[in-house]
Amino acid sequence: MSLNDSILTLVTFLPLAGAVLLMLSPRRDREIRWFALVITLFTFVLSLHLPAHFDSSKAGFQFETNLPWITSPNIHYHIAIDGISLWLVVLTTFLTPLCVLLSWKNIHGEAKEFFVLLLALETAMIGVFVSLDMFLFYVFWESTLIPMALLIGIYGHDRRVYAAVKFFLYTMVASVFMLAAILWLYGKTGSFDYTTVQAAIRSGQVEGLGYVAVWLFLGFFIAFAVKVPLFPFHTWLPDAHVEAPTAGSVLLAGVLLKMGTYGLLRFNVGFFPEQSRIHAPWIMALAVIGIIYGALVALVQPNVKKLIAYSSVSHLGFVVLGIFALNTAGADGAVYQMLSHGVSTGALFALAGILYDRRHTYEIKEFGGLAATMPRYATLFLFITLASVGLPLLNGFVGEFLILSGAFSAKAIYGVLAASGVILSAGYLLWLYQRVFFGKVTQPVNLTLQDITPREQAVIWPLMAAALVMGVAPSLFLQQIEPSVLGTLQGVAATAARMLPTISSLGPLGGR
Amino acid sequence: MTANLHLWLIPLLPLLGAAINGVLGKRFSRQLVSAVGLAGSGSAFLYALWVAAQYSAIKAAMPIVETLAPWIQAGSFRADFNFQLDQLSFLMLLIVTGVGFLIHVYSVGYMWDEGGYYRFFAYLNLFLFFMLMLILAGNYLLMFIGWEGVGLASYLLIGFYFTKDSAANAGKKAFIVNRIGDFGFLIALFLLIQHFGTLDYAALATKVSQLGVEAGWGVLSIIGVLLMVGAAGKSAQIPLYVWLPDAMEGPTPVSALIHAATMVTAGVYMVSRSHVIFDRAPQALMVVAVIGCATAFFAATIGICQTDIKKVLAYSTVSQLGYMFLGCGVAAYSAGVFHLMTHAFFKGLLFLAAGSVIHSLGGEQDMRRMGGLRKEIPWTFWTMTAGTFAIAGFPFFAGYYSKDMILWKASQQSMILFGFGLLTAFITSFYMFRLWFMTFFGERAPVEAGHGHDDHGHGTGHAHESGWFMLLPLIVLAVLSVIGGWMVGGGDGFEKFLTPVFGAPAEVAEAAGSLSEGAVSAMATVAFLLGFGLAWFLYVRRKRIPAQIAENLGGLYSAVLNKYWVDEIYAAVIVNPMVAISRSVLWRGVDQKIIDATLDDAAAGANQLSDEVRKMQSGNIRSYAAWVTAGAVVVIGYMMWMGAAR
Amino acid sequence: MVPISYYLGLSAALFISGVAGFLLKRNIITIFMSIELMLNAVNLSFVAFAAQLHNLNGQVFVFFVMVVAAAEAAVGLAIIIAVYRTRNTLNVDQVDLLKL
Amino acid sequence: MTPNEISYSHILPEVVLSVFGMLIMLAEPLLGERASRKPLGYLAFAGTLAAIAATFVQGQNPGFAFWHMVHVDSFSTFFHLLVLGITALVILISFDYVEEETVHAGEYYGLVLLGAVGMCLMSSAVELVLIFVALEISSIASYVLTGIRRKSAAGAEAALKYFLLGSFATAFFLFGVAMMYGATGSTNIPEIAVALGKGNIPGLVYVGMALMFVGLGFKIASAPFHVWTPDVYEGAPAPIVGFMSTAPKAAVFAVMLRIILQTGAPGWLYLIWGSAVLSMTLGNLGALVQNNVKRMLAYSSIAQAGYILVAFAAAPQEGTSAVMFYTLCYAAMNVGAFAVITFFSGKDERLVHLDDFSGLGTTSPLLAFTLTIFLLSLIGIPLTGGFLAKFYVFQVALKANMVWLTIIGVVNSAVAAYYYLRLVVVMYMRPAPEGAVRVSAPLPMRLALLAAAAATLYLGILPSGVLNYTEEAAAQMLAAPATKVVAEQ
Amino acid sequence: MELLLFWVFAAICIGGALNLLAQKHPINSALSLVVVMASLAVEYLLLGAEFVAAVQVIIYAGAIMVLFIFVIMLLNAGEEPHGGKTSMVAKLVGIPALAILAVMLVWSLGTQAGGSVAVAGAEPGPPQVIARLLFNDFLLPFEVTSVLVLIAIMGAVVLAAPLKPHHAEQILEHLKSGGQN
Repeated sequence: MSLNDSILTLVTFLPLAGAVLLMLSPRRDREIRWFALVITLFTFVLSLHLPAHFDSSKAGFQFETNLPWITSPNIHYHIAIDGISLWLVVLTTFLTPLCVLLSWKNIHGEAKEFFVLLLALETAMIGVFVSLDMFLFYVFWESTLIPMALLIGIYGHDRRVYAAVKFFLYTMVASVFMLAAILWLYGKTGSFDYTTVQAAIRSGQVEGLGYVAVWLFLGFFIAFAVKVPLFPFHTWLPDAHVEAPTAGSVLLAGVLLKMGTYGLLRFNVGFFPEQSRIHAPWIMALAVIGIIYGALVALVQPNVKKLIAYSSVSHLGFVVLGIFALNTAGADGAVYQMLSHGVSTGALFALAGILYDRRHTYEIKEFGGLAATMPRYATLFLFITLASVGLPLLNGFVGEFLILSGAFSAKAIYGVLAASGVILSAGYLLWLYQRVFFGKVTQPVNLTLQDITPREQAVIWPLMAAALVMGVAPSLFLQQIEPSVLGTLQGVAATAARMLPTISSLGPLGGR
Repeated sequence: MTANLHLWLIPLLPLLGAAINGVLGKRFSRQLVSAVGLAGSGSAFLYALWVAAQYSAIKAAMPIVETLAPWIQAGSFRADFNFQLDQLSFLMLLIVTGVGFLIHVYSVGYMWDEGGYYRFFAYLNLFLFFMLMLILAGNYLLMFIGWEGVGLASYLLIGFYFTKDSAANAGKKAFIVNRIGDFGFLIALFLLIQHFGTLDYAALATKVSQLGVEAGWGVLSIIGVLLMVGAAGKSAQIPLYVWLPDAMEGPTPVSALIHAATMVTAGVYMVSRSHVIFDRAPQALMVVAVIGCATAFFAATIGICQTDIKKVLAYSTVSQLGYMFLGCGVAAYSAGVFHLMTHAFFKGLLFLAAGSVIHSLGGEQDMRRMGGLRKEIPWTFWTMTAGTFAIAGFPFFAGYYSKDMILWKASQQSMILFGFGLLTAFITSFYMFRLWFMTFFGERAPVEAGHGHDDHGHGTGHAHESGWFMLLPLIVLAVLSVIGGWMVGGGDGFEKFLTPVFGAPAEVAEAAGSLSEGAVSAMATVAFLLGFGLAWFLYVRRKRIPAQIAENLGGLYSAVLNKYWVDEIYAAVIVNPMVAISRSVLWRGVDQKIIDATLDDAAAGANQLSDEVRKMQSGNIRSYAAWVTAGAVVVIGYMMWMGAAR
Repeated sequence: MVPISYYLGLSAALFISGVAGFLLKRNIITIFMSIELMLNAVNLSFVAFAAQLHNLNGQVFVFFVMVVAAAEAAVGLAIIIAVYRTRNTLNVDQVDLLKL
Repeated sequence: MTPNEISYSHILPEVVLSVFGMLIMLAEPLLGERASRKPLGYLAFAGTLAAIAATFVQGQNPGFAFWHMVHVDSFSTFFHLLVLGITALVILISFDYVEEETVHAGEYYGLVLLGAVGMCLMSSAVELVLIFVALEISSIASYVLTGIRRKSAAGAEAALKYFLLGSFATAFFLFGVAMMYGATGSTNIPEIAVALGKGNIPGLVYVGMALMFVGLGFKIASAPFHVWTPDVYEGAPAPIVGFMSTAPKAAVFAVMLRIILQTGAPGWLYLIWGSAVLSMTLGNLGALVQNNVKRMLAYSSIAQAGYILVAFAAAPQEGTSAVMFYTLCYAAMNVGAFAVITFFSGKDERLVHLDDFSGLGTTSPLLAFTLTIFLLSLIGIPLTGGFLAKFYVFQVALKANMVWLTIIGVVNSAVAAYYYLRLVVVMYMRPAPEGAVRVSAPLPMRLALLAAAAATLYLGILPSGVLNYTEEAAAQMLAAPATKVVAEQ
Repeated sequence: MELLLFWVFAAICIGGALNLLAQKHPINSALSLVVVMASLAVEYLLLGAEFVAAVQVIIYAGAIMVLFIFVIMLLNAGEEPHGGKTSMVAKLVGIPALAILAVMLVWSLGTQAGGSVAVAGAEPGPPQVIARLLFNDFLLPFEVTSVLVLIAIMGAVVLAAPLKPHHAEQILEHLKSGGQN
């Protein structure tokens, strides 16, 4: 058996194996930290095998493993990746070791459990992206909840319990609708297999779908929309972020939110192209509202993390907008923006955490003039801010540009309105930067703050490098993303042709 | 095909300089930092000169497009790292690297005593990198990199004195206002993509040129207007000019380089670059012309009353940029670009000289506290004089040629545009000489110490001449300001040079009522003289009159003095409501009061319901039995009904 | 001849009386007696049905019901004693510590 | 082997249990007054194990016996094993409880075992009278066990409530049996099936079904017959709650399946539909604000019964399988949860308030961890039996096109997360009270906890074997041949 | 004749049941119940179930009711006690439900059950036939009742056995403190 056959399983479950080992090990924090770091780094290195051996000429799924798991109901251990999930997996494995580094010394409580949860979370997150069996997908999907909720609830800040419960319940309640939809599909097709079900739907073999399709679509949609989170389902996010420990925020923003957008693309668009087309207008409208709304609210936040959290609402609005533009540019951009947001917002949260480690507060008014006392930190922060703002040549721009142009060709007004979010993002982030770093140092305690340490730099530099690479050489990623995106959008193109025979083209940005 | 020019190296050189200074500069000595910074800009300038040396050889092959690597590919859309060299970008290349290098030299002297010296040079190099990307880009998206990038560099440099709130605010304001412009630019790009599927200049030109001139508001007109929105942001045109005066918070070399000579002209460059589109969109052109003309006039009037020497120059810049757009707007792109070039010379010079003045006074920027400086700092005085005469349109100085050309072209389009242009020329002459007289003539007012923006820490006792690092660029630019117009053969010569880009100038039909070139020149010269005279009269002869006028005009004067309250209006109409609405309506309202509260209510409702449900559990056995009986009744009733319905 | 439905009607009436006793009486022992009444009502049905069906199974059931009733009586009365011992009352309305 | 003869192998587990029950009663006086009562527990445990072994023997001889009184098939074997497994666990967790609370150990273990006899018998009985007697055995044993803590006023009250209302419900059940008898001329399930199969179903059958449903619905604590549950569970001893919230319920579900599905009785679908909806909703709503953990779990058990009824409503074969699987998972997690409470609540069960569990994650990691597994399973988080069971149930329901039922069910299960989560939150996210010491459970308790946790996880991760078994058993049960009449011909 | 007997004893039966409800003192109620049981025995006779009738008198009236009366005496239960919160639910929900239940049951049993004209008292239930049934067809339930009885005995013993004195005090104290458990 070559590595290609088992690599995905390895990557997925290595962290979990590490977690189990950690659970059994004695409470020696130092060793535990190093062990967690080694495991996550090793997972990352292993996961690099995926892009290295990924055949970007193929649109289908690769590195496939398909074993029967439960015979009745017919459930398989079916995992594989395509261009869409490939980089999300790598993003996950990339961010986790950084989170370990970030949590090196600032855990309030037992380090052992913390890292156990972190590693378990990694497995669950990877699992979501690689599962092709919907049952398995749902299992991983829900499995992310527990470690994340515990990370927030145990290791978080003052209102951690409230935030953890809110996070848990929001997601839980929403995802049962997805469960219902999955079950319905299983009832009609007898399979949980993504490709099988998709084929059945596309060939019109699913009996009774016509009238239920809209409800299935909404079932999936609500689960993913809450996770994204799309306006108006977003209010759990700021609370969760503010209370979460830094590593939790990084993974929450970096990966967990992507699960929602990933699901929208994979399931809503992949399964229900016709419904996607029908519902795209209001979903795009929600996305646009989210973009502007998130940005405006971010503008007035008095708390660094909350601000970044609302900025996530705004940025992920872009992703949803891109997905439901239902054309190549939009979807390409959406997938790209997922990665890019993972890097830049992950980095922003990491930086906020570094600040928190020094001052134990996120209140913006507590800071000011830090550029003088922490110049290196200020520089790195600026870099990441600019990446987040969408400065060309950094990661944010590519995704935003593609999404906006996709949205524009889908429906111009959405593109125009969403583009205004670009202005606002500059507004709130630069204002944040100004308030934190510029001006005179107003609080004496800020005069003695330690500049960023080598360990912390080891977290930020890889993120900056990623931001730069993604900004300068997006083709590296897009070449693998695009065939899969095209594959997913095939159905849309087909229904478009069916529904509107005269306007079958998707504009110049449509399929090749 | 000519030999590969490796155009990509040109922007890369300053980037290298920026990277080195940025990463390592903190440990470098000032000398080393200067060396790296100068090497970054100087090498680019040398490279540009090397390219220029081959001009005759490569002229035929222009436009030369060199593709370095693919950048973004999605669907059928692609944008590469490709660089284009034609006469227009060639010219810009020389201006930017040349002026840029000079200002780098000047900065060595000017910034020597400042903290964050390495940072300054890193930013400056970074700016050059982006600016060069902007002008050398072979497609709009790549241009957008530079476009945003210069905004960034501008942000960083304006906010260079970051401990000062006003500086930080100004930087942010510049970036955001620029972004508003970029918004228009982006939309224009999307429209281009949607309709033409490409952003490549060459490919676009081919596709667009197949279309005819639009009669009304077609796609091209809309694209044109949107491009103009972008240009207005970058080039500080109405209504997006507000950031530029504030940007004077930056160190003076920055004002000279970015906010006078190069970056702010990017809009003009972009409009010229898009002439294929504008040529077919007369409506859009008209918008450009009107905005340009209005800005020119409006900013000039504000310039009259400003007392801060840099602010005067800033409004003057806005005004001059308006001229350039006026030129472009009447389809005289070469005139616009010509003025761009001469303006780079004289405005760069004026700023640097002003910087020298400020420097010599230990940071004083208020002209009311200046006076009589011509003896104390003669080099600065004479170079500044050259600049002042150039901008005011003294015959055969650089500004004379370019302004002349724009006015003449405008006169062929519309007498109203021409009239305002001429009026502006008069006002320009007036406020420039006002500045000149107030600064260098008369007596210096007694000064209290400790004022000023560039916190130099010099005493303010005796003004002293700047060092050679600063004077040398002044002298070079002064020479260029004097001979720059003549050197290129005046408007005609310049137009001929750019013909391959913009096409041959339309034959001017000497229609009835239109003015001859000579007449326009004469009128411009008269305007210059009037302005000079008035300034002399008011600020040398009858110094008390300005105050009386100010009193008599009352409201109008204070309107002009306060820049027509535009900033305040923006704040009151847009910014404050937006922040207030975001805070009280969206965040505390929608988020907390509606969404969260709804959910909380739902949760509380569930809890209440739970309490109600719990009341079933009264603890009393008989009540339980009652429930069971009631349940049994329902069950039996249902089943009986089923049985009956069978 | 007595129609079988008369017996059944009587059975129903007794059953209802039993239910009514449970719902209306306060003394725990009386309530328990009401339950016995209900069981008796059922017994009557069994016997009546047995007669109707010419099938003696119904009568056999009655024995089982009686045994069960006896067992319930034993345990039930023991429970009542236990309650009385801890509460010192036989009022069913006062046995409501556990609630909500 | 003909169905009309005495065959002790068909009731072997019951015989074994009864024998051990009596042995315990005999053994108790032999122990000294002050001696530990644990040997009785060991004896009871051994009895359960022996009964489990006996079940396998019993399973070798499928078919009718005792004049069509019992029918041994995979279905009955499944419920035998389930009941016996629960019994074994409950006995394990009772060892120390019995010592601490000084209850009468002989009666305690004896009643548990003899109660189990009734439950086992219910699952294999195919005759309403036998079912009735078996049901009463299990009920009366439960009444007594509820009140067995004689020092506890709450225990006595709970026993009284349970007893009075239980007898009340039994009377309804019995009346239903009488009507079925009157309408069909038989109380034997296969025979009733034949009678009903002839068509022209008399109206009395419907009323009889309704009355039986009242009685059985009471026993499984499904709404609207659930009102007794919280009070009784709160007052009863914790291990016994674990016992009676699972084993008799499982047995009654077996009975319901047999009665409703084997007889092919009409009209019950929406009855169960409604009861399922009400149970889930009322149970979950009631649990939302409970601060007493036992009471909270009582409400939760109402809701869980609702989920099982969802499967019931679905479809004959898969529905049956789902009911079986759900009861199994529910047994594992609920017994587990009550095991933790049994141990943690301490003497006189003082510590059952939510706040008492503060910081359990640090003071007793094993206890907290296992309880978390059980709670997550009760919520229905993947990789636990509870999830798979719910998943299976809802899947079956959707397959039967019960869309609304499924939606109500899934929404309920999501809302329910809240109150289970509260406990998890308290254990892990609140600090332990001052002076809390690390406590560790005694060995039998640990064994029980680990067994329950392992079962919960096993059922969630590798359920294939069990699922295959339940599906086959369901098929067998539904295809059950053969009436007395047919068999005799 | 049979009809007359039926009506007479049915009336006694119902009267006894109503009296059970009406009486305040449990002893009176218990005696009413004995009346009901005795008259039921007569009804059984009418239905041809002599053996059942005999057992009814012996077990029910003779054994079970004696047990009841014994307990009433033991606990010295007096007049129906008052106090405590009477349940509104029992009245508001219970009584209407009761009424409906009555209508439904009487209607369904009175009209739906088989033919309304049935052979009553036709086939006597000879004890030997019943015995055969009991020890063949119903052998298993019969044997199982032994377990039931055993449980009942154990239960009665464990619940009714006297408490040790100090336990009783504890309970009283606990009750006074108003706590639960």
